[in-house]
Amino acid sequence: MPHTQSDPYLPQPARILRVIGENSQIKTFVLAFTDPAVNASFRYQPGQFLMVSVPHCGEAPISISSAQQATPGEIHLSVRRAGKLTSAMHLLAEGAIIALRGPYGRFFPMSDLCGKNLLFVGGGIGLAPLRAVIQSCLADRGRFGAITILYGSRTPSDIAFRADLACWEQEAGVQCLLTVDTPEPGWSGAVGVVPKLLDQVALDPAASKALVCGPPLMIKFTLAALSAKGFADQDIITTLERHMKCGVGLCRHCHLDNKLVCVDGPVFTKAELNTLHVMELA
Amino acid sequence: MAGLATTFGSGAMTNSINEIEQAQVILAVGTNTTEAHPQVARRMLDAVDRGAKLIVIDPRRTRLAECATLHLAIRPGSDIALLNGMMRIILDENLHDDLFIEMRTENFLALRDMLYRVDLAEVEVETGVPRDRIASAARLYARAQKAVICYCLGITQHICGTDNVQSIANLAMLTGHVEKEWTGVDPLRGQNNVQGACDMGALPSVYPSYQPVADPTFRRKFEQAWGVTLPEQPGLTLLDMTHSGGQGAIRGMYIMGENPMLSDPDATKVEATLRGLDFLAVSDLFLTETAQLAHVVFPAASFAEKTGTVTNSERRVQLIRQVIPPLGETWPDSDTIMALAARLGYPMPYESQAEVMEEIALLTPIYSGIFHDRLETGWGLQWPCWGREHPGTPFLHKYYFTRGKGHFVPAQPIPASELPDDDFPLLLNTGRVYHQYHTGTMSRQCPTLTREADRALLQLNPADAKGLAIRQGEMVRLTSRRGSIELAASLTEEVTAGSVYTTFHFHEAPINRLTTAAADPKAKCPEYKICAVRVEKVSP
Amino acid sequence: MSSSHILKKDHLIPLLRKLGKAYRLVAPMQNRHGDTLFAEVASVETMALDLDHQPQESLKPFLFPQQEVIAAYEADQAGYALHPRYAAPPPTLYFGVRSCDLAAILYMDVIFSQRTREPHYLGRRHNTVLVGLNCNAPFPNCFCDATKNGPFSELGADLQLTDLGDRFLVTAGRAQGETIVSRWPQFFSAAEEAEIKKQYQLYLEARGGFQRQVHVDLAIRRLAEGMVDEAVWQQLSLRCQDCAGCAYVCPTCTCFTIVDQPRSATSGERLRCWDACTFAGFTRMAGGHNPVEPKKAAIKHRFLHKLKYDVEKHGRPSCVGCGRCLDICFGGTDIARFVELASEE
Amino acid sequence: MREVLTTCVYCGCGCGVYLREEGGRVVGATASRNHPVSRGNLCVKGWHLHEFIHDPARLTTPLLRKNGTLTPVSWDEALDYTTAALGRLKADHGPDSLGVLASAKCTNEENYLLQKFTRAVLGTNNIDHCARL
Repeated sequence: MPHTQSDPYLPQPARILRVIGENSQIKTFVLAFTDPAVNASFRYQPGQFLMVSVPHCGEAPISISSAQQATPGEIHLSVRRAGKLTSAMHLLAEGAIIALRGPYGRFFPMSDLCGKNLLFVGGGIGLAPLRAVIQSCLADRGRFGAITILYGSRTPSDIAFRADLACWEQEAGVQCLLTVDTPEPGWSGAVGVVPKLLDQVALDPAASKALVCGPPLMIKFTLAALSAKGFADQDIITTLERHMKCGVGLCRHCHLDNKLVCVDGPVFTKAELNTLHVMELA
Repeated sequence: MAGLATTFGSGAMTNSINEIEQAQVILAVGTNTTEAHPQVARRMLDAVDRGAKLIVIDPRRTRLAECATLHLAIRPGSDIALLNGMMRIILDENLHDDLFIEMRTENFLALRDMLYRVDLAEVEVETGVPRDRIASAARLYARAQKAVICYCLGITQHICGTDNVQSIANLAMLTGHVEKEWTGVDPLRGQNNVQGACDMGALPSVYPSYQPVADPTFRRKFEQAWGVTLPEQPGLTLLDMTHSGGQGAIRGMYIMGENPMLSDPDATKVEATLRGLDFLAVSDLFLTETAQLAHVVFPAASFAEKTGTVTNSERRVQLIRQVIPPLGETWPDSDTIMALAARLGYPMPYESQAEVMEEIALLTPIYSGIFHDRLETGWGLQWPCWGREHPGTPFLHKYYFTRGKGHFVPAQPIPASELPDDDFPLLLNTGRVYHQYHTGTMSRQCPTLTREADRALLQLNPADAKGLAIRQGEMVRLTSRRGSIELAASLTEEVTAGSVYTTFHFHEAPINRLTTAAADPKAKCPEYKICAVRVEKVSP
Repeated sequence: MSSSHILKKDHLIPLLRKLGKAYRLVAPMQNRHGDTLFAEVASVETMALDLDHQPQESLKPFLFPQQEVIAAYEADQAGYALHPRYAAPPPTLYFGVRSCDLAAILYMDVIFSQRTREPHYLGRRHNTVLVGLNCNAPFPNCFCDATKNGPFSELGADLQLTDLGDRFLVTAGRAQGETIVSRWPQFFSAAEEAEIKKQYQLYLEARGGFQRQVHVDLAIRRLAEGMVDEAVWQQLSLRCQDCAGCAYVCPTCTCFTIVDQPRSATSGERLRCWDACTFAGFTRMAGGHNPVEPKKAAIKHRFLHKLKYDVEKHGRPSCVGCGRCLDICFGGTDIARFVELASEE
Repeated sequence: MREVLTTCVYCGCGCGVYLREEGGRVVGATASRNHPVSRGNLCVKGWHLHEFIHDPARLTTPLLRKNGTLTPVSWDEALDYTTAALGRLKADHGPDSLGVLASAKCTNEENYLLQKFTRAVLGTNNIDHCARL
């Protein structure tokens, strides 16, 4: 057989090194390929995703939530419990083996971000792919301007990535603002949807880039609010979530007009999305 | 099917499925055809494309109703009132077929007298359908040259199921819409071989070909053929067997390929009955909810692993052919039956299914010309098939009804066994969805089908949902006098305010714990289509 | 340049017998029920070769099966290993392939090798010889003239046959075809000028023989201009029976899904199965959110993909005019119906 | 790959379906073009008719309840147990203490044999199926 060398569907086993409970719905799995050679040569960029296999559950696309430079030899996948595969994954403990293939997809344009002030706007699990960019920027802090992180959750107990947020806040030139939809006793922070936090930050849109990820409605309102703030469409970058089966541009589950999110995305600028019929903007 | 048997003498589709597309008017009553009988729906839609008029009588705004020329959204259970109303209008406007009535039917005067007492204003109130729409339907149907009526479980699964069917037959005979090709009364059968199982005498009161067990002539015929003495009394019906609550005469059961735990009404009672048995053997492909209660479970070979015949809704007897050997240690059910019989001292040494069919042909007049070798090529044979040279019968009742003359049986509206009240203010209707089938034993094992429909949804009118503060997709608790289940709400205008609808495919939401076992006294068909329920939001 | 030969019909079976020894032979055959399907020829003697009816399905089931095992897996305490599985069919000669199905194979060749080399399709496609048969008389639902890939095949065949009555005009389109002609020269003679003229005559007659006018070009133009009314999608979605049959019989529909099927508690298989973009579950995400409005937008995507996006990407629609979706559509929402609705002003 | 014509097992329409077999597995389903009912098309259930056949949840051995749990046993043991139980009930409580449910999903031959078994061997007319459900 001439094609066995490069089977695009064949994942590599990876071991769960640690599991970090982010909230009741989200866990971050720290992984490394069981084959040290594979692990050593594996390269990825912020915004890319992996096709994750869990025994008997098939595969699902999960975005990588770590940056290569920040977590050498380790891959972080932050997973929200949603369907069969992610529920099964949540039952797995340290030492368990799953399988991964990738990385896939267009990543955040890191070189375009250099020298810019960066505004990250995340909601819920949407902070996962942004976390990879933030880690990457912090690993090379001097190349980027001010970093502002806006993060929305449903309730204070739903706030994920607390350890990361606490860490980032300590860094020079990093500001983190949190908000919740519904407060709980003891919450003294902001209440309301994420776009409302935009009013609290002063950024020169011309010198900034905004990176947005979250649920569809949050993306919709955030993108509108950013445009209202004066961000140009090509300076607003988001990443989309879609159902995928192959990850390599064949199965077509992630179709978006004439594009396929797995290969043409998942990272898109608002300028690009404007030409498409996107649920997140509808 | 008791209704059609009384009226026409035979309870089966009078037409072939293909004839439906040639009809000028199609009256679809109590059939969610696009979901449950896609092939029949195709003919209906093709007919509509050719200019035929489609009249849909259904309380729900189904997809078929969306495609219809005229949709009469009746109040559930008011079919007889509506059909009587249509017949009254036909009579008043002199649209009935005098010659047909004279030559081919009997007891017309009784029907006429009853119709003259029908008050159309009352019909309007009872059915919730404006009088002019009833009249339009009546005129469209009566004036057509070629008109078929298709009905399904929305007609039969009522306390008045037999009367519903008789009313349909009355309407067809009143207008002479029976005897011809492209014209007739077509009950659509829900399962691949429900027709055949009836034909084969898997019924408590008849031998194969509907020969009554109580009739000594037929009993002697079968005693002679089988070399045994046969019981004289008709047996118990399914509901009698499964709803005794453990108190009945039945102590042991053998269930072949059925899942009454999900399919039968008032399922809590079914469970009590089955658990109360001294012995239960179940043969099935999967460990169904019923098999889980059994003492012995036989693994059955699937249709791909055995040979045999099945009879479709249009009486077409066709082969299923073996593709692969039985998986694992599974056996075709016929082998299991023969092994049991042999151990009980009555060997049935058939060498093949073809040999079984030869015995069927010998004892079953309507199958007397049906043999496997004739089915091997071509597309099966439609019964009655009277002999080896007989080509089969595409449509029934040409020139004469099976029983001689068609018999009018006037029917009066009968109230449902349980109607909404203050405690249970909503009316529950049950049925099927397109992507699943029956209790899901097979279809839920199909990844594609399960992806498309993976859970039970309660269809709820947005107006009702608003009053109950229920949002799209939220979990609700549905309760009747007999039980309670939880399922997700789907807000849709498909159901009218005051009604809810769901399916019985999903064991996670066993709707038949709620339905009533009240049944039509003649056909013993339970009233799945109407019971009173209440809906509450499940607090998260 | 292609060369032309003559194969007398008397020599067809003898040639197939020889070919059958060198290749697994797949040809359109009429079975005892009366249906014509591509099937493996078990015996040249008894084969009921049917060149008069359109095979009810294309070669897609052979090259891209409805369901195939792409990997086996074991998963237990010790680990999780996936082992790829590849079907390795013997060298296969597909005989009697119509121009629509040839065009579809060329399309699949591109789809399965352009962005990613897809090993399963390419493995089955490897070592195949395609012997085409031009359609002298288009079948009732065909419209390959409108999709510009028939009724005589222009590309794709190794050998291309035209029925001249008592003989076939044989054109070698690709190297494999020449190999066959030179390996069994006894069956072939040089074509004469008159025979080549006759072929052209038949081609003109065939072009005039279409029973359906499907204005694919017009629909493509109206889609490109954004002129197709939303009501069209609404109407199609109301009538679509959601059976997926159109995608399954379509020789160019290549959407698929991948599912794991456990065989035991510690092992199982990964299957690749046909899927259809018209299903709501095709795009619905794990949480229940669906970025494509079920039915209406899904159907819209199906037609846009074939008649707009692929035109933009490949310069031609990915409908090859075979008419099979017209044959099978339950609700009358096939591509010809769409073209008709889209063409209305 | 081999295609075998059979009849769909779902609704009462009775479509002609080809099952595709490859390597002892049923791997696909397709409509019969000329069958008078299906005429080339199938509903969604028909196009996926092959999907449940090899499902891992299929029962593959007889099961007998032992100490409250269904346990795999041989066919002989399952059949012996069944005939003993049916025989005992018939002897103790009469044939009408037994009931049989046939199936609208089984073949004519199987239904014929089962009603014959019920009437001629068990000696009761207590046989029915879900025609009304």
